[in-house]
Amino acid sequence: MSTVESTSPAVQESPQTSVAPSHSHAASTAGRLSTFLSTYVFSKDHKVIGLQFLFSTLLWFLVGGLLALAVRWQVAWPWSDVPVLGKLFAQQGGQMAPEFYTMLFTMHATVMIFLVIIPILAGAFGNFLIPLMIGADDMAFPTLNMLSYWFMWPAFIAFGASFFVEGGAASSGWTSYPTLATNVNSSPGSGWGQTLWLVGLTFVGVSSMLGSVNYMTTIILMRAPGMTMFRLPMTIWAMFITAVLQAFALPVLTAAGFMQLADRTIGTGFFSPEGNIVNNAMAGAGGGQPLLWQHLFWFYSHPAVYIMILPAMGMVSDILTTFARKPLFGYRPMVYSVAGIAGLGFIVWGHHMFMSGMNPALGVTFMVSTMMIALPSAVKTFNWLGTIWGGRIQLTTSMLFALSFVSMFIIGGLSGIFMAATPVDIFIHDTYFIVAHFHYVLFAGTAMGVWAAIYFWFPKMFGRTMNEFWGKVHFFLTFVFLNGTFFTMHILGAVGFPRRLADAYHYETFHHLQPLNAFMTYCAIGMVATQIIFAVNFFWSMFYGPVAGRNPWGANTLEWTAPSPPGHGNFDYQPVVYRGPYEYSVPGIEGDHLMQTDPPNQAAAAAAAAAH
Amino acid sequence: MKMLVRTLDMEYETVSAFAAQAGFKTPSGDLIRRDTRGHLSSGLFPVWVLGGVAVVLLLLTTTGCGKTAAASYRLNMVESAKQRLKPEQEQQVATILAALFGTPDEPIAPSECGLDAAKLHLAAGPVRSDIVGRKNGLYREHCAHCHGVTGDGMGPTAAFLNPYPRDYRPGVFKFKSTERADKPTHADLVMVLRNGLAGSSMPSFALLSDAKIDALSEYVKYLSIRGEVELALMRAFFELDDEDQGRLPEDREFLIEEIVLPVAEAWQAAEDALIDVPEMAADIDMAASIAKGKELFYGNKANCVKCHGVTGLGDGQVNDYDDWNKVVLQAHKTVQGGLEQAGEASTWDMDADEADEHRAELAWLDRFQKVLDGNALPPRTIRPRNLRQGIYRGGMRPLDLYYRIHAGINGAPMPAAKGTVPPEDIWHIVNYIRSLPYDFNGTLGVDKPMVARDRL
Amino acid sequence: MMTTSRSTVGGCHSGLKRPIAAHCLIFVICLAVGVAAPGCGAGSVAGPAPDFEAALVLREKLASATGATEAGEEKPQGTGWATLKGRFIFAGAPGDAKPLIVDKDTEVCSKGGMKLYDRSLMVDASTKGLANVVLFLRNSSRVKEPVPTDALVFDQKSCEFLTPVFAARVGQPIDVKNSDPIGHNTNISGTSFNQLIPAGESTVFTAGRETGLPVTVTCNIHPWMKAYAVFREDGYVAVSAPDGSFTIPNLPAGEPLEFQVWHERSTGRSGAISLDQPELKWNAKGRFKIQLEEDEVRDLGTLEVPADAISG
Amino acid sequence: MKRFAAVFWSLLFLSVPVLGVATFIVGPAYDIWLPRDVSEHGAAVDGLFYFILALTGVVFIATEMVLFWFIWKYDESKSNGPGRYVHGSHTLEVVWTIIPAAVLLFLAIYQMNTWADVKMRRPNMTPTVEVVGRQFEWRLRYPGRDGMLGTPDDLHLVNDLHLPIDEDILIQLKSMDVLHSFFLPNVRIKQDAVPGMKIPVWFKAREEGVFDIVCAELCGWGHYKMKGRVTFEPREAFERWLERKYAEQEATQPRDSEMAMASGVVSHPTQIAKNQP
Repeated sequence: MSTVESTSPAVQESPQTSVAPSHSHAASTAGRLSTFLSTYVFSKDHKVIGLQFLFSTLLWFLVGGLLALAVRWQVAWPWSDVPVLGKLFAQQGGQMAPEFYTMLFTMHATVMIFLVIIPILAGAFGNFLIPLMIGADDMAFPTLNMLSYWFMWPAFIAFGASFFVEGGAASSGWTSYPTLATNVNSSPGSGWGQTLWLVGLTFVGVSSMLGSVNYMTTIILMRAPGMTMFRLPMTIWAMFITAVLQAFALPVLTAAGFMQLADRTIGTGFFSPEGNIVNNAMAGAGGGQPLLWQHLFWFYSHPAVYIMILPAMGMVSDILTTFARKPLFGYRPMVYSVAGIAGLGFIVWGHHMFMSGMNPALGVTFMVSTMMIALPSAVKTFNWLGTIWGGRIQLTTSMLFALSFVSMFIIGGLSGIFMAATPVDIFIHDTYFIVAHFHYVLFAGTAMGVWAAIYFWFPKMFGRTMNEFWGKVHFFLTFVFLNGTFFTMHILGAVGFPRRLADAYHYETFHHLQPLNAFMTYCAIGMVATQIIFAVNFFWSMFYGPVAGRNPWGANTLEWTAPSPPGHGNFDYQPVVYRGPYEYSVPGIEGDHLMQTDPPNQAAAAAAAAAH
Repeated sequence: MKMLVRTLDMEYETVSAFAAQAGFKTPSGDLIRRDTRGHLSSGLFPVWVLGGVAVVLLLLTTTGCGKTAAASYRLNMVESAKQRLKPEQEQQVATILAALFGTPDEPIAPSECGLDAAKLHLAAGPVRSDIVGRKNGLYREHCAHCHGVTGDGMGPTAAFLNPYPRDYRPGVFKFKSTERADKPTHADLVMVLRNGLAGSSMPSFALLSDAKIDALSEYVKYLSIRGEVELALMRAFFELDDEDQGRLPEDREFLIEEIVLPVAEAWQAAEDALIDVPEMAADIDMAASIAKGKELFYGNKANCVKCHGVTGLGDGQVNDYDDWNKVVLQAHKTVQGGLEQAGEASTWDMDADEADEHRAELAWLDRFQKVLDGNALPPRTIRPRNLRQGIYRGGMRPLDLYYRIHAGINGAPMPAAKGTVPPEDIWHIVNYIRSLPYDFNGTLGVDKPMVARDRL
Repeated sequence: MMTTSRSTVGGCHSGLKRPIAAHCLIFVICLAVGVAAPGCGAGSVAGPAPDFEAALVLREKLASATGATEAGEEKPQGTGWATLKGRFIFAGAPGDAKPLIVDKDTEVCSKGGMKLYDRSLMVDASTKGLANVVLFLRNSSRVKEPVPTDALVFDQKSCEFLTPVFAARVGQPIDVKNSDPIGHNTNISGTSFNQLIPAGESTVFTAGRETGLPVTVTCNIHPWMKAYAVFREDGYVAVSAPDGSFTIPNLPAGEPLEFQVWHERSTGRSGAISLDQPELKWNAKGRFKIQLEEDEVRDLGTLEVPADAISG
Repeated sequence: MKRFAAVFWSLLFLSVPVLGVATFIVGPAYDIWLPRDVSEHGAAVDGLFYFILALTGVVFIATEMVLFWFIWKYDESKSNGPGRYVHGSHTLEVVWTIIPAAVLLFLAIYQMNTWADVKMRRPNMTPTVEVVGRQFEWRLRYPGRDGMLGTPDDLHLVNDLHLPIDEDILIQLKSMDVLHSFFLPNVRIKQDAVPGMKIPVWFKAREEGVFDIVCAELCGWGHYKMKGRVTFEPREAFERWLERKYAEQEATQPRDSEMAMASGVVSHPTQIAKNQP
């Protein structure tokens, strides 16, 4: 690591007073317990909270992945003897029941979206990085911050428990469209499972809300001296916009959730029309409109799609610059495009509803706005390419994941255009084409970004670096299996192969697709198995990895001036910011980069002047 | 200020750190202890993690890749509890059934049943999903998740359907072209599979090939016969004489002649027990016929109004049950009554064997309760058909309605009009019922047709 | 330098390890609880699995055995005929009959405030005789009387079956009548007979096979209407009269006979009445054994049904 | 050694466009492609699909190649000096904002007409047939002789839809219970059926054949089994079929329906639509 030397030895490895433990010695066992709780369980330290989010979400990530495998199994070999789960259906000779399958994919999506992607980006990395990167010693509202984590637990429990209630977990899709979701009799999972689903959803919402308020306040009020808005790293910008999105979109979903709850429990009729009879059982009051839910739901959930990708974009931007040893290409355009995505994000929800019976004229307007939202994404992509152009690329594991994020995001973005084109959407709507699309954005995109971030900030979290070799093995296998699984879904969708079918092969149109699906399932199994490498590497490095310095990657942003891991209060001296976050390969200076805190430097000033 | 404090901390820390390195005890001694503790647990922790991973892998490989147990038939526990069978007696029934009818994966049937082994083979067993070629395990692909592998109408999905899926085991089928007491013909079963039962959860399988529907019908017959034999066997225990020591004779005379044959013959007899339907007068005056039908509908002769209601909305008799639900309902009553009585009795004023009897009684009631909770669906009332919707479970052809009125609906409260209502009157009722979904103004013609109330 | 760094790292590690441990554990516990929870719920009761070896053996046996039945040991055949009589009385206090809820066709069914009463336990106030006890011969070697061809009338009037319990021979025509001005239907369970009986009309039913224990007769239109029917091949069956007395003539004499006794409200299994009569070997299934001499008229005297044999 | 690693990784990224394109070439070769289209408007839809495919394909290949090239070229092991110290280029930003914007807008406007044809310009006629989604089957109602829905001469059927070719067809789409989606892959038609709404669906079929009706909106546990079949046939054949079905529905004697059954229901269609690229 040639770059490590460049950090000034004066401040290297100065140990931190980690307040809690020192107390815990004086104290009695009880006292020790209480300090233990207050420090590590009900801690108000943004880093501990961040890690709590990280571990919880990673565990749910495992659950979601296993659910996905079960789904893939049924799609590839319908009604065949299911491994492990087969024990549950011994009387059926090991085959899963269709409503169980619907439950599986519903909960796979639910877990992945509400318990993994959203909390791991905003919760884990937002919490851990925001104060560190803006030079604050903690969040604006530490208690609120703690609550935002502990409000996830009712959600964890609600979703987790719903698997075991009568009728099983929710099984009306993660979109839980009425009247399937509102009418208790319409399917097994629409009983207790659906109610618990709504409860869990509400708690996730509250948690995100608390978080977003906190992030906005912190970023606006608690920046270090000299840290102007336009010296913020992209990560922070992304987190900021995300927080704004959540603050404005979430109330709608929460309200809608309560309306659906009312429809189900006290017989109101917001979403079910007059005299709607399902399974020979009357719905509630009636007089409602199923489409209303779709509008409300997507008014949140489309912005949510950006909530699920923007922070990853931000983090990837920072990682790319660091390992390309090059300033970010077009910093301001990047910021504007993020803002643009956020703005447009509120007026494109209708493109989920082109086939829903919504007035086709509306479809036209939504098509235009949707086409337009592709623009900022394109700008970002070009800027990323511009960033690595002419760089001095260090292919660390983290960088590989970041690059793959770009590569995969291109695919996900482009396939989106098909759906945006209403006439084409007529054919591919609700087929595997859309499945491919959002898995490329959310898995191949966000998840890869998250891995990049984990490998990148791991030293800051635990003071040790992860094993590079096994990291690269993990990357390679994941990358290969991922494309094996999801790219093929495009052509599957081109045949019109519909989503959410427990067995599509009795349709003459689709019966020849089973071998392809089997192939995809093999890849999926490989992909999940690969993550064992990651898990072992992660925990192993946490204790036996090589000790990292404060700034192992020679990055510029503020967190790298703090010790690894930072103690309570983050910085051992108040950081003062003199420049933007991306001053790499500055000509005429010793070392190849200037950290944001490095004192003003003539050569740098000159170079900057020349560059602009 | 803040900055100053921080720098001070730092200095203190560095000093103490040096001290620690030099082996001196620092005033607070934090670092050293923290150090050791940190390393002790850090030594243990990865072991735990890797252990966990290993366990998961082990789980996946052993339980996962090993095949799960083959599908099995469930005993009719409700009947068994009702007949107070002892475990060894249940065992005997299970064994006899296995001998006579095989397993879900290899079904066989006594030749007396006249079932086609090839068809059974096509329908039975696990789904073998060879996509292009022929597909076996039809029953488990299309039917089992509602009707259950045993055909007891208790598949995983059953509890949520309204009405419940049919339990084949009593051998009672509602919609058929034979007299009330008779079994349905093979064609009847095919018909139901083709058209489904409108207004229930039974979908239409019209798009399956004839061969497949044929095989499935045969398999339904097989499950039904098997279930009836099971019932007969369990009931036979009550008829045993004391010298039999509570064990059924396992010879051909009893098992085949006494138990299997009657069932099998009933099914074979059905094929030529068709109701003969007299022609509806070709030159019938529809309007008049409808008027006549209305008269009968409300009158004391056909008396339809009593159950189907004055409006024909099916609200005349709303708290009646299908026979199989009545059985469960009755069982619940028995158990409740028994428990009450047992509650009143106190073991104080009993001698030893009375007390034993009492305990045995309680044990039985307790098990019965468990069986009713776990092996039976909570009874649901059956409502008379709402005749204003034009949705008729057994089909909407005039012929179907004629069958329903003529023979009633076996297993359901609907009585037969046969014998007491002359055929031409039945036709009038049919015509009237077919007019009910529409606004009928008494006269008919191209210029003023009947118009439906919007059904949906 | 190294030590300090390690100490720092170690120190902060101990800081970050616990959240990990805490979380993994809490999470695992939650899942475990979740998994355990449904286990406590009402699972289905599994019967014993079949013994497949025995099944295969039996299958072989049945396949090999020809239709010819192996000759069973001959039952001792007697000659001539005898009569059995007796009288059931109820030891307990019957209490007064509950009125039935009549909510339909009240203009007929409760004309002039007339009430219908539950008839499941009819005890004669003066003689304490217990009516409607059914008693029949389980197996008969021979029958004296041929099946009667004249119809047995089973009538219903003012929404009540006139005979609460009736017995008929298999093959004997039963004239199911309706003497009401309104329509009824008569639903005899176990026989798939459920027939619409228009006002004042009647239809004929003929039982095809024995019923074993008595079966219910109901009217779905008027749910309170209820009666019982028992059908036997040999008419060796009696329903006790209002005073509790019964008589079965022409029983085959000189051979062991086994009778089954039943009452609607009996607490015995499936309604069997079992009395404490050791000399008759009266068992828990409500059966007793007896042998009659030719032309004998055996009077069992008064058979007292204890109070707790009838459900309250 | 480091260089080898860099080459390896850049080639891995090169494999994305290569294999990506390969997939779209191999897929059709194995029938894994747009199913045969028999509708009138289908050509326009497919045309748009191919157009967008080409457009995005070019961008895809270009960007992925650039990515590969940069990784290959600017890897530190090639040690071509320090990284360029540039903060971006205003002109470039403008260029790659304007051009995509123009293209995307063009796309949006270009396809409005097709959209209008399929979903907005409804033919002025009474419904040919009413299709009602129900858990889990398609219930069909033909107007019968008087051409009016909701009269006693309506023909009621399940799952087996027959339609005439070469003429406008207007389907009145309804749902009894939950959301369904009426999807005809071979006619490029998809429309959700929403409880409480009557949604018109129209198209014109050009060729005869028997095709699948798929449910494309989750409608409960039995979603997968909600399979229907549409048969396109010439007018007279269609009429004959209607008559036969009506006769069967009005059967007053077993033999009537036997006859109808024998000649009627095609239980396993002989000519099922094969997917042709």
